[in-house]
Amino acid sequence: MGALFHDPILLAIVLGTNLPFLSMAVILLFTRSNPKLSSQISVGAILVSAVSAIYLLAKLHCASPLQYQTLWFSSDKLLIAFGYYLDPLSLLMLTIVGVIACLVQIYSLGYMAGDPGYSRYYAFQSLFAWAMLNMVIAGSMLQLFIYWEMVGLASYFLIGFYYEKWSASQAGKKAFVMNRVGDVGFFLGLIWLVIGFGNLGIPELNHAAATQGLPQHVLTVAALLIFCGVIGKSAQFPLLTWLPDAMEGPTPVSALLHSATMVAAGVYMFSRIFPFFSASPDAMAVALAIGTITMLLSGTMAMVTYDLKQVWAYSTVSQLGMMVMALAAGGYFAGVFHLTTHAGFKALLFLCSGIFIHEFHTNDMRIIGKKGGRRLKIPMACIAVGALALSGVFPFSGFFSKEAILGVLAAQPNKIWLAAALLGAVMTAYYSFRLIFHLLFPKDGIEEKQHEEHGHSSHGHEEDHHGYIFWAMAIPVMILAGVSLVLGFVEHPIEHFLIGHIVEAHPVAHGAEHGGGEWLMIMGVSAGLLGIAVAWFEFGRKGASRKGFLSYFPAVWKLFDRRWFLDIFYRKSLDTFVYGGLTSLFTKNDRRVIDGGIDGICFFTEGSGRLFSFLQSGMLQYNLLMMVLAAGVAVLYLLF
Amino acid sequence: MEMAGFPILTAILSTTILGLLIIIFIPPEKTKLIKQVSLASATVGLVLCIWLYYAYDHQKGGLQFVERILWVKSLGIYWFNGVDGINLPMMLLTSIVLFTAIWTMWELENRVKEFFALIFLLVAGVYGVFMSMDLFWIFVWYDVSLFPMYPLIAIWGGTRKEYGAMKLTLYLLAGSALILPAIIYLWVAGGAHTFDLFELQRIGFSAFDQKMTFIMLYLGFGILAAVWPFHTWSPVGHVAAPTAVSMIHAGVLMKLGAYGILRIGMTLCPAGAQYWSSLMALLACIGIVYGALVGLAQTDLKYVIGYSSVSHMGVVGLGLATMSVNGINGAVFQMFAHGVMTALFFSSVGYIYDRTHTKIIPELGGLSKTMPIASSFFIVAALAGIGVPLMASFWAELLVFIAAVKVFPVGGIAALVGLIISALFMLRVVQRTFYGEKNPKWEHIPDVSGFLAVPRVILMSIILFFGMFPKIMLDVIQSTVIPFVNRF
Amino acid sequence: MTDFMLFLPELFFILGAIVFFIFSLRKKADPAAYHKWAVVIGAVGLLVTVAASRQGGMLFFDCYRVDLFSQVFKVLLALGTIWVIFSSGELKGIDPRQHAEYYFLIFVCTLAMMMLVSSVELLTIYVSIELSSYSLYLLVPMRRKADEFVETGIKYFMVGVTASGLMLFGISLLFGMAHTTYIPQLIQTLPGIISQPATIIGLILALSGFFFKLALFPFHIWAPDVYQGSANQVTTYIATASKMAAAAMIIRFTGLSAGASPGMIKLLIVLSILSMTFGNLVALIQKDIKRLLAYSSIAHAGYMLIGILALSDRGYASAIYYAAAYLVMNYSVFMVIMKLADDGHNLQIKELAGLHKRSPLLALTLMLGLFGLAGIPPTAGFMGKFLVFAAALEKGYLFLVIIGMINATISLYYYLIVIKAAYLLKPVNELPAVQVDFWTRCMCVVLVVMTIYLGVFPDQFVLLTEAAAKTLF
Amino acid sequence: MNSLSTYLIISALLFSMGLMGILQRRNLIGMLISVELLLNAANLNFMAFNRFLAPDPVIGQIIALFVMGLAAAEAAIGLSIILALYRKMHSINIERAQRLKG
Repeated sequence: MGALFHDPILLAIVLGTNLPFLSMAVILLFTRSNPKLSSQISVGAILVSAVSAIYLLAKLHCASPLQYQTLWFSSDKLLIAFGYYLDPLSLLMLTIVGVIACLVQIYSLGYMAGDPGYSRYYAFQSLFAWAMLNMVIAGSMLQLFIYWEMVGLASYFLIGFYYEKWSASQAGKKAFVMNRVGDVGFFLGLIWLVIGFGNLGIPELNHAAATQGLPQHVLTVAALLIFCGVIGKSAQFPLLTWLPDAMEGPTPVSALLHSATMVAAGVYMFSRIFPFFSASPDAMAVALAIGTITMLLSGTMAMVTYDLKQVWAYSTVSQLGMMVMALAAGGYFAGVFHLTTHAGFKALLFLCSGIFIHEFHTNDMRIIGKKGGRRLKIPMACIAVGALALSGVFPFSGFFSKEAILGVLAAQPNKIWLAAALLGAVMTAYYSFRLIFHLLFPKDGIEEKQHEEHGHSSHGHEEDHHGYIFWAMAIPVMILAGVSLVLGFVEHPIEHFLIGHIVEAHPVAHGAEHGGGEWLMIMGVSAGLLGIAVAWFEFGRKGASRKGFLSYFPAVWKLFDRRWFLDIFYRKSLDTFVYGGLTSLFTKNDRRVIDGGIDGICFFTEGSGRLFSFLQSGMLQYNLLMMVLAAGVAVLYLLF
Repeated sequence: MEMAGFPILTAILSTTILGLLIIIFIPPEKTKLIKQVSLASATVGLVLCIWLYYAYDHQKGGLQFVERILWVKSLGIYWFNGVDGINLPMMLLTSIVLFTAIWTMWELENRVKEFFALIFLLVAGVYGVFMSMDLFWIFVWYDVSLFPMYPLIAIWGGTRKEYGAMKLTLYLLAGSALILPAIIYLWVAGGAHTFDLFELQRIGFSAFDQKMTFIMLYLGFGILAAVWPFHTWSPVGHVAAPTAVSMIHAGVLMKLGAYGILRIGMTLCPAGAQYWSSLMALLACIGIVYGALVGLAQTDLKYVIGYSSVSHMGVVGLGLATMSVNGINGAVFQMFAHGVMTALFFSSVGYIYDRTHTKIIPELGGLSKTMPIASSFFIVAALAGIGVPLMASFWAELLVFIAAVKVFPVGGIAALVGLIISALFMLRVVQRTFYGEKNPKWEHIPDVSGFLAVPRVILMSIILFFGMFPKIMLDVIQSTVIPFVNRF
Repeated sequence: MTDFMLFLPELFFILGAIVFFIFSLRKKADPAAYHKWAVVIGAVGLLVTVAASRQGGMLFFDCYRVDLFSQVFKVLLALGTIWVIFSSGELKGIDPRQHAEYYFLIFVCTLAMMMLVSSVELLTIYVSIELSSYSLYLLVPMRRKADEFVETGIKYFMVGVTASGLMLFGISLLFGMAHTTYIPQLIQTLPGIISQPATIIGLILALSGFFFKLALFPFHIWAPDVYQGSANQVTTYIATASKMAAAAMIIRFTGLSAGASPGMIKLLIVLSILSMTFGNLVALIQKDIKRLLAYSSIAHAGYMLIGILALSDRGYASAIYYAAAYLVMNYSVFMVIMKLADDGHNLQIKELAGLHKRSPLLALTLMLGLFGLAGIPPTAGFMGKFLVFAAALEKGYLFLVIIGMINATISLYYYLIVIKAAYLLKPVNELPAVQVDFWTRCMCVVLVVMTIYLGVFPDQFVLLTEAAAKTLF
Repeated sequence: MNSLSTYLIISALLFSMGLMGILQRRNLIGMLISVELLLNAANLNFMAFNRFLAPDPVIGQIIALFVMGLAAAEAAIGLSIILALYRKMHSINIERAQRLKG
């Protein structure tokens, strides 16, 4: 305890990461009925967290990794430590999470205003912030896993925030269960490591992997299993469908959890034990393939949906796939940097969309456009910034990170990954601008009367148009837009900050960064521009069909629209194998065979009682006969 | 005759017996007084158990607070009580569950006197089994704890109560039909004519004797531990039982089975346990997956919990089957964690049932709106059931699976898959019961009052407390398990 | 003089019989006074028996042995008798004019059974058995207003005389083979002649007579009808006191005959299994409590036999313990039945409905008695079963013990049904509370305490039974 | 004709006849008489054994005397019960007494 107050860094860590938990507890236990106070507590706590994160970043950015550790418990030879491990990566992530969470909570002050579950919302937000911040700086994989699960829990609660809505609670459940599938793999991987290696400390793992201190078979199996966790959390193929559904939650939640931070946790974990993963080429190859498939698949899905949030959701999946590709290809910095920039602009995109949704009470981009979405100037501008960043257009942050990734992929001997990434970039640009143009240039112009109608339909909000609520939402958006603009230019400081330490562990990772040339940049930019151009041709220009080329291929459209039938496949197999098959079989077995067997034994027992009771017939002499016979049999038995 | 100081274990036992006797002499109309007396005596038990837990020296380990008196000379029966790292958590669990269960039943109006008297009789048996180190007494207390279940379920129960009560009682006592011969067999085979567990432990039984008695003990106790395929009494019994009885039954009584396997079977017949360990692991794994899968199809809240208990007790069985320190640590911890968790489950379901008079899931729904606090208790329990970290059961499962994957890789992995299913079915229940449109039928129902929330909050806090500080429990468990496993 | 002291309990019961013989000659019947007299005589008889319990010696040309074994059983007999007399206050099942005869017969029967447990000579045994049987033959048909049960008396008589005829024939063969009727001498000569067919026939036939007394399957046929058909008090007497004598005889005689022959042990195992299983299974479907208890007594005879066939001191001791526990528990149940059916009718299970409200004390007594019979700890019945099984397992009869335990589980079902009726069922029409007088209350408490005390603190009693078993041969 | 086996055979025959009578006669009096046959068979045995195998002491004869006495008592009791039965059932056929069973 004493150390806590003498060491400002530890104090910052403990306070910064655990205050949100305190705020959750306070809100749930005491201030539930006072929404205003609840939100203030929560925002206050997350502000402290953000400040401590920045403080830590500032304080530690050129120090060597810092480790705090204490024994949590031990069982047999297994020692479970509780501790913090602060290296550049975790500091960076801590800052990202702290800042974005803070912005989103501020934003929510406006967005969630008046919601009956306001206090609850902030409690869960705090829960999330606590879990995520702790996860980021966790010192061991087990600790990371614990908070990883808690993050998932927070996600479950937040997705199902509108629990009266069946689809929301369904989506929450789906998210949790799909994550669970990945997590069980993760868990098994950890167990495998415990058995094979005996230590789950992150630095120890990385060190052992880098110095071949781990047997190869343990390593590969463990890496693959742990990668399952990434697949679940970061919505990689084949567990990618939960994320679009997760958009049932409030938009700020989507911004924070399901794009910027929580889903990036998978990628973060990947990079956290990057040296460990990279010691297993097989696992890396699998990861690369999965990242690529995910990126392409979700890109196609995003191209056909009209739902604002769905587009960004698919896009998130796609970008996550890209990050996994980068990491799997050995591009440690590229992956992490893309994670950073993506966190910024994707949060921006969601929050902007949130403003539209809050304003127009619909998710359909066509209706928003029709109702005059472009009149909201600030969000419109910001969403455009975000889209440009997403498409990788200079000078927005996305450009830099995407270039880095392309550079890494180009260094791969097999150029197919690069081609795939470029194709993905085209699709990204296409679907983001498809959305932007829908908002900007609606099909039949803007409905004039909408304003009055609107005024009737939703009272209360309009008065605040430029008041507290609007600005609570607008300011975070503008900050994020600013970040998206400038973040790209700090690429090299960040790279230095990150690589400076990782180089020692894994020199290959660094070399790959510089494989790219001029032509790569041109190709990257032109891929983005190509996408935008197609989108302009189809949706932006005057007299555009506004249908998209995919509508000429209904089958393909349907395939993309239905998410490649993945959901149907899962549903069907769940219904057939689990519900229809095993469950009903086992239930029947329970009722009929086991229970029936037991009841049968009872029935048989009672029946034999009835049967035996015939031996006791009323006729005396039969009974006497039985007696005599028994004696006779006994005599015979003894005689022979 | 060894008597180290104040006989605290006998004192704990006598809190229940005294409670029982006092209640018998209170006129049945004074229900308030009866409840107060019950709660008071449960509180004394709780305080003593907590003190016991605190006073236990886990550095030293081994059996402490020993009381040993020769009881029946010609048979070698001793009044021999003591605690070590295995039964200490169980004692604590019992006192917690008893305390909360009595508090939960505060609103009972029907035949109050008999109810609490029987509850105390039941718990006296449970305490007795846990604290006793003499085979004879373990069996006596074991049976004492079983037969009050019959009236408790049949009088105050719900759905199909008479069937459930009869099935449960007969089933469990059929289990003891195997246990008693096994115990006497060990007594005879030992040759020393003593039921003292530790004296018997010193006798090396022949491999054949060990194998035979172990399987008898395993099947006998396994019935109570709801080992697949002897589990069907458990859901049926839970559904029929009143709240407090479900709490005690699933929370504590089912642990008696696993405890018996560990305490008698594995202690006295290590070679037998080794021989049958694959069977144990197989049944446990089937139980884990099977319980979860059948739980998916249930529409009655209590059935769901009943099957989840089957699944969770499978984890205990799997831990025991590994015969390793981690596995047994995890198993004992899981017994504790599951006890508290399932008590919370039943107490929250009990509240819902008391108010809505139904526990059929499709008839409920949207309860989160009308009774948010009651719902949150259930949800916390469900999360603990899923094995969410920072809940006590997570650590238990972690340890068990670490051991299981090492010893029985295939079974361990299959059981892990069961975790996915258990998540699916818990969430399914939560969703259908508490989420969704609010049901106008339940709108008038008040949420849990502060007074009635207390026991549930206690249970919830315990789950979280041991989830965050598992060391407090594991150090104690471990102090006994390590020397225990070293004997194998 | 010492001889006289040894024979004191029997003499006292003879005195009791004479008193009631005189009463029965009177024209005017006074049931209440008879009851008081009977209680006093019975109570003093119990005291005398207890006082004489540490006596030891031989009487009547060594036909009659007074030792701890016999004295323990005499105490049990006296106890059962006084209990039955105690419950005969409302003897509505028998014509008031016959009450004196009833008490007379009870005393004679007790006397005969006391003689029986002390006899070590075949003729004495035979005479004692016949004396006790004749009393019972007369007690059973005494029931009045029981046309539906009128056949009971003749059935009991017919089976009884047939069994005794078989037994006598068997004894005659044994006498012919062993040339002696003294049991101590028989023990010595029997192993040499055990393989002779005549010995075997003789043994089996003689044993049949004894098994008949204990109602062991398949010699049980009288039990259900007699239990159901006789007056409640008479049934109680048969189920408690008379069972003690039968148990004592079986212990003495079975130990003697089976010790010599392994085949005989197997036979006894089969009999014990059949008896337990048959008794329990048929009891499952009974509606009349007394008939149910009859079948349960058949099963209990089987349990008792398990202890006996271990043929060890521990085994005999366990059987004695079992018998004593059975006496207490069975009487608990019968006392409640007699109290509830105070007009003397046959109690059906469903009539117990609501008992817990009408009289919690009786309900508790009934429940403990039944749990005791089912062998649930911490009652005396459990301890009895435990000892019996321990003795059997010492000889390695694991299989037998498991079957015994399974049977105990089956039996639990029908005991639970009775308990359920008492505690759960709602009566069809509300019945008034049962009037339980002070003495009955005391008796209930005594029984409850005894049932639990014997189960929880068995040490002294186990030592006593072991000492008694040691004096057996 | 003076050997033991003769008596034994006769007693065995008596015993069998008695047993057959008990099992076959539906008339209660008949059954009672058959029981007497059983007793007599035993008596004959006792006497024969006493005469041929164990002459000293004369226990066999004593037993026989006792049995005769008891048999008389038995017959008396039996007849009285039968009489009582006859008053109620107006029959002494055992087949009429089949009410109690199961």
